Amino acid sequence: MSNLFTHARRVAGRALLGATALAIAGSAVPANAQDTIKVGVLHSLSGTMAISETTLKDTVLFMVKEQNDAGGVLGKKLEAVVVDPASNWPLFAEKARELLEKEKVAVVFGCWTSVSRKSVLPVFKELNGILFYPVQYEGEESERNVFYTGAAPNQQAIPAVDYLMENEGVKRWVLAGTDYVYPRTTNKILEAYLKSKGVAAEDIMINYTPFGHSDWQTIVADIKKFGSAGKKTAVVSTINGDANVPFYKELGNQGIKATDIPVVAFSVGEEELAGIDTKPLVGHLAAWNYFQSVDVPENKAFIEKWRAFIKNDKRVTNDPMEATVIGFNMWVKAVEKAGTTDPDVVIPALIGVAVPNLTGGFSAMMPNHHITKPVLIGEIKDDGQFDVVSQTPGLIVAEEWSPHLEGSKDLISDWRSPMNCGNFNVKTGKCGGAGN
Amino acid sequence: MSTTETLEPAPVDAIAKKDLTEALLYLDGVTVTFDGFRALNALSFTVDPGEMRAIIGPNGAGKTTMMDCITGKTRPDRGDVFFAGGTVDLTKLDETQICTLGIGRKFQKPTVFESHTVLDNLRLALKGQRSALPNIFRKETAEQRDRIDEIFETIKLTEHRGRLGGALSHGQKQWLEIGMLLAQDPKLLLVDEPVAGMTDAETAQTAELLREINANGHSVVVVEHDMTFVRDLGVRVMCLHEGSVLAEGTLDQVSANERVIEVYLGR
Amino acid sequence: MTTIARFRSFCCALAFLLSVASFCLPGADRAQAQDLSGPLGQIATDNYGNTEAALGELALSGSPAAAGIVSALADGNLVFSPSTRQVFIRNAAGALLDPVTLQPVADAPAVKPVRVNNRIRRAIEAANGALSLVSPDAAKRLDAAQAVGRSRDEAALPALETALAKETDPRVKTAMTLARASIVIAKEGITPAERIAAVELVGAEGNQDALAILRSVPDSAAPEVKQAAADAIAGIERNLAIWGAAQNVWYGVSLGSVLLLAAIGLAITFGVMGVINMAHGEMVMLGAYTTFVVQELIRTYNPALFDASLLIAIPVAFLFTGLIGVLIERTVIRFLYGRALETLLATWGISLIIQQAIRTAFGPTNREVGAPSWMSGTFDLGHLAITYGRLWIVIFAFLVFVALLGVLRLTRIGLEMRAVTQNRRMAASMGIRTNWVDAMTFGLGSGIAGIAGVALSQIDNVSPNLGQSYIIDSFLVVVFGGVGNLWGTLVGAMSLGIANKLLEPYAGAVLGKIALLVIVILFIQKRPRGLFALKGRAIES
Amino acid sequence: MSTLDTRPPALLGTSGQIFLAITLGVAVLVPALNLLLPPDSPFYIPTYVVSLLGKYLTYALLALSVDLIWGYVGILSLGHGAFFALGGYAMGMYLMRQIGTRGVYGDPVLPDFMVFLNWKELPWFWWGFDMFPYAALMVLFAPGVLALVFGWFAFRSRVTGVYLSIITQAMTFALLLAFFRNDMGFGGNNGLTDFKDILGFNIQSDGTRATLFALSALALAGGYVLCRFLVRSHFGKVLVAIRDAETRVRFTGYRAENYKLVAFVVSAMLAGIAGALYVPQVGIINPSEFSPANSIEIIVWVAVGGRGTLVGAALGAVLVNYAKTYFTSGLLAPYWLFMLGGLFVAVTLFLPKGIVGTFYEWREKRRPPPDEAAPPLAEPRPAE
Repeated sequence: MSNLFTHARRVAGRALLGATALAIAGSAVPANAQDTIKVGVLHSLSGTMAISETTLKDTVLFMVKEQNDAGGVLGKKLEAVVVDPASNWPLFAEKARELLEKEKVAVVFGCWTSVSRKSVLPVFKELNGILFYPVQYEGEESERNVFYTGAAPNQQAIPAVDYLMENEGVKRWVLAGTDYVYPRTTNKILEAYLKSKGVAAEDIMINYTPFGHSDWQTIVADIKKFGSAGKKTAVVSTINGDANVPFYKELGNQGIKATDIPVVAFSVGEEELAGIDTKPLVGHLAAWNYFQSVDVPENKAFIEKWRAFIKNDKRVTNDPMEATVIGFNMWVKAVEKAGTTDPDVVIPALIGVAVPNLTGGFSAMMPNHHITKPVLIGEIKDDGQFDVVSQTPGLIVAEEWSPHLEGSKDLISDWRSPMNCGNFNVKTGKCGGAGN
Repeated sequence: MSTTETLEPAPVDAIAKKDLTEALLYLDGVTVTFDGFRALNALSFTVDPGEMRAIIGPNGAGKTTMMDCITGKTRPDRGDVFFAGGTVDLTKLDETQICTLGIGRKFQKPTVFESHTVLDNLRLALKGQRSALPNIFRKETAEQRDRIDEIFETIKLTEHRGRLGGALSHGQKQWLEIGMLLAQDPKLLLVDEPVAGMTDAETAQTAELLREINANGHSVVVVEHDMTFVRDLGVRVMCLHEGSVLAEGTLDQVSANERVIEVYLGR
Repeated sequence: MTTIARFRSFCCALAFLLSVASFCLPGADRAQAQDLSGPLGQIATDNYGNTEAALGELALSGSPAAAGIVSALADGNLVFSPSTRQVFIRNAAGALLDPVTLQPVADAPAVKPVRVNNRIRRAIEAANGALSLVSPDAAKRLDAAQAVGRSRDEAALPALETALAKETDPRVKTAMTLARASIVIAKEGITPAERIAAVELVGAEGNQDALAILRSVPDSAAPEVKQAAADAIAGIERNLAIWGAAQNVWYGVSLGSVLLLAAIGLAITFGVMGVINMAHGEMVMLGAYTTFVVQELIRTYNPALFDASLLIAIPVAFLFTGLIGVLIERTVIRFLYGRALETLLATWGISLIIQQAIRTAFGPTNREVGAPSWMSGTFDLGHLAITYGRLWIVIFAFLVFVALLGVLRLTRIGLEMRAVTQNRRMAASMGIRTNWVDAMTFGLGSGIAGIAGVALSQIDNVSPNLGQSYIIDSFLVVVFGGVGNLWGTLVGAMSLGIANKLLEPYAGAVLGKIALLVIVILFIQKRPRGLFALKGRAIES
Repeated sequence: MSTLDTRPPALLGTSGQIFLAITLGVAVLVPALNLLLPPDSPFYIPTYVVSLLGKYLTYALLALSVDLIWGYVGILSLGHGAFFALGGYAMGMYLMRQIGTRGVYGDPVLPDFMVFLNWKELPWFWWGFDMFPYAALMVLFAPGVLALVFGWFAFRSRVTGVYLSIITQAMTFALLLAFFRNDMGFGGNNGLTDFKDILGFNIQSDGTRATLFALSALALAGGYVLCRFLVRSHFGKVLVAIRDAETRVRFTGYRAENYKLVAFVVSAMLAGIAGALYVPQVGIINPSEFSPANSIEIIVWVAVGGRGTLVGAALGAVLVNYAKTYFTSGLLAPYWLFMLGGLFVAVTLFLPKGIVGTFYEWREKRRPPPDEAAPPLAEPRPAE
């Protein structure tokens, strides 16, 4: 028996090892690694997040094609490597590793949810990759290897609240969100901000619901009740993805009109509205840094080319797409400035790069790895588009560490030398958060 | 005697009391209803130690429900079920406890462990440790092996020991199940239709097997439709109808009973 | 009629009404009224504040042209030239008209629509309300009175009082009195007695709106007024708490009917046939997509039929998903009878395939399924707010349940289905084509899931993930109710729905749901075969 | 001469020996090829492949734990992911505490997400997780206690079949919702991530990864031997008997519920160990591990490999996950769900006994009919 044992080990062990290692390592041999620069695309194409992320995959493919048509980068063609992390957070980390280690991509565009970004973060740090993250998020993060082209809370939430206070005279606030980190942070920042503006605690109602919450009867009724206290009331919604459709349908059903209780949302864009009959929702608001309806030539040209690329003349555009486009153009510009795709050169080169955004201005990459953005407030129209009712006069710089939060009010981020730190504590004068 | 009285304080008439203390199994006024259908209707009878009893009756007479009541699978709505001279109230116990007391049951549909070998079937049934954790480290003793050999002789399946239970023929499964009962070494065997689907030769062999088991000191209650088989057994017969005893006596007496004929043959 | 549609017709009627109104409005100087250059100039600045102010002026100007301008603004047809600061009305043909004369403009400059936001919309509504108070149509006056009452706009008070003095219709009169009270209650400089009368009048309404109005009693009011208001508020709140409980029960019934719809098809495929049908949710999803396709076709070919789109979608969805069900049964399930657990795997695989197929065909994003007008809006039953959409879903769920019960009880195929599931061999030997019956049963269950999808498309996302969100709840309902018993499914769905909604106000949505799951788990310990378990010895063997 | 088979039953069959040989061989070879060879060698195994294989091995252990109760006791748990996740969380909590002041807020005690939620002190259930032995104990204890409580209720009440399956699903769903809540103190949706080191070793270094991989392989081998020992024992025979005829077992005097409970708890603990090894290798634990779909997937692995064969369960887990890795990259990415779905349908239709089960069947047919005195078949028959 022991003979058999050792024999089996020898034979089978080798066979399996060889087979698996070869199969995994060799499944996609880089065909012409010399001639192309690889661009990784890390967006879910299946599972619950496919609904949002698939468009961003297409956007990157579109940008790659545009860039190649314009002659590529550094004289080389770009080659997109698409993987499907299937809305599965550990799989994000695995796929990120595959992109960086196996495919040796020069840059990755990807992630939507915060948890997927958190999941891949250690991989990008370890393997020194570059990730462009195109979605509005809760802030409270600044990493050397990540460039955040979506909005930080101060680039979205606070101007929206200001607008409601000034233009609609809102005195009473419902902060409704899905129970995860982005709404929690945003609401926390807003709560502090509203209180600083003299709003009483009893005039703020905070409500959290689980992902994919579909029965909104009770909560919408509560909102209605809260709103009937004699003061102008508005809802600030950080409700995520799937739960929005039933939420808005219930608002429409219970007859809450924008003229009574306006809802301003930070996660509802053109893509989300495409699934809703917006007629009962006219006048509800969203705050973004881009709307498809922005009436400038750059945007019109972009929409036209995008629709030609995707072969669908009704396809909408949205804010995370614009963030992807900005990120892509910034990376191209930085690579051309650096003359190489080596992250150690590109990462510092990215700071200070400014590219045109699609709302008629320029966005610049700041030393905190976040970009400057205008903030637009849009009202929902009956055709599923937004009517821009307000725009900040200038560009807003991201507050990656919110001054309204206890834990982060003393932190700043600056990735330029000599500071080179994502969480520098101005009180202690040290890098590394509040401790040390 | 005193235990009996404390267990059974309710007024019971003299004959029943005598029966209770002497009987191995004692049923009195047992009633079971399923969704309004009365499966057992004030059923009363006793089985003495060492006795073999045959129970006949048409379909739906309550034979299987009676067994369910004795073995703890069904709780009677009313009535008493006592074991071992009235010392144990079976209605308060579950199947496993009742089995441990020494009541073994063979099901109507032969139920052996189909993906175990015949040998393992007997090993599992063999009287011995029943707790979960000790059985992880259990080793078979020579004594246990001998006992299994013996049972194999009795049920005549020695040459099939390596086969899977599920691979046996219908009759062989019936025997294996009886063998498993034997391995448990119960005081009372409840045997439900042991010869259903058997050839005549097998039926005769089974009758002999049961007589042998009975002769070794086990009490046996057999439920069966097959009159030839019941005659072969040559024991006291009880006829059930609509959940209560219709007639009791020798097979000839019972089959001569007019009401029995009426029930079996229809009006 | 949707609120928007109602609003539209409101504005269209305005042109006519305004001419009448201009005669009644106190203080409106008709000679001066004809000059609209002031407000129009303000509108042309395209600033919300200016537009709002201009609207107020327009409403009071008494000019016949004002109505047309307001209506054009509401419809987005009021345009201005950024360069010349001129305002025009764009007509249906796209031509620019002078806002006052309504004559086409000769050389039209480049124009932009005047922007409208919520503030402007409210101003438009208030203007309309004030103007419609003198409509010859009693129903319109009623609406207007309520609108004015809601807006609580002090500026409308004179108009309201004038209208009230002339009003003859008792219902409208009541509404106007109430509207007046709503405004007066918060007005400065009125006598305490008058204010108390208003408080009493409003308090008698006893609803949520009344609460809001009562709370607007100013701090400067006399103490006895404040006391009266506080008493009225307390009374209403007590009353509303009871209604609130009833409201929660209604929410529960409504959630229960959604659960019932989602689960009832599963009660057939899983409960009756024993197939652990993980693709059930996908059948619901296919039903929802069928609704989408039907609506698209109707939008393209015959928009007039839109209100009937759901009624058309129901049979189409039933047939389509039923057919898919038959297909699945014939190609996969039929090889797996008696191996219940393997049906779980196969149907799980099928569900992945269907999801991805839909994702490939329709894209991963939500699709828009519109609500027909008869499903929009809400009405009050006592102080219960009941939305038509939910009401129809409740009714629909019960209809489906009754119909299914009828099919199983009363029809030949129902009889055969029960026969086959109870004793396949016996049924076969009696000449029942068991294959056919199997296919039909699975088709029926799938078809009903499809119908459920039509209803769920009204309240949930129509996306490839739709089915996933219902599958767990559906299994829970069927198991909780007792496998193989339709009544169990009904009672299970309703009790889970109502329990969920009664827990939610106390525990919150998440903890409520968790508590419910734990309750179900514990309940199954108590009744291991569900609420309506079949008893008897046949079950065990 | 006694005709009885007196030889003790073999602990490992042929396939078991091969399986152990492969597992142990891999445990040595993969780390060696990763650490000792230069990256340009053709036999070099990149680190990400090591992590990937390590992940597969933990899945294989998880599948093994499911096979123990599904294949041998007939308990179809649709909530086994919960035990896996609990083990993972226990390990994750230890790893979180190890971060110390290196978190973005630099709080020496509180993990980042607690600072962020303005928590002032560590909740009681986080106490002790800075000590590895305690955490290691909790890896076993948390899933074990949950399984004990849940199983004690369910088995005693004789909840069986689909009813049991559905309430296990309800259990993991309830936990999913609970862990999503930020107020629970487990990091909400983001879960636990950004780990730095384990027992003082940098969690991202090649050496640590290789070690974790080797440990996973050893755990799998150990788990296999344990399961194998259990199912070959008298205890295991009772388990199979319960699967085939639970009533008969009760009437034979065994307390079926106790047997099920022991198997269930052992299985939950194995799943917990798998989770604990999984977390440091993938670098994140989050509530989605509790999602019912994940638990169903585990069942699918076991079914593909062959229920009631142990080896098959492990093989199925590796194969299906390899297929997933392979199909989710490159050109096939948009279509991989078709293939996965098609695979499940095909396996149930054409390989109802799974890959290994079918292989056993084929081998049995080829084998000459066994003489009567031959030992009982080495493998129990895969369940129908």
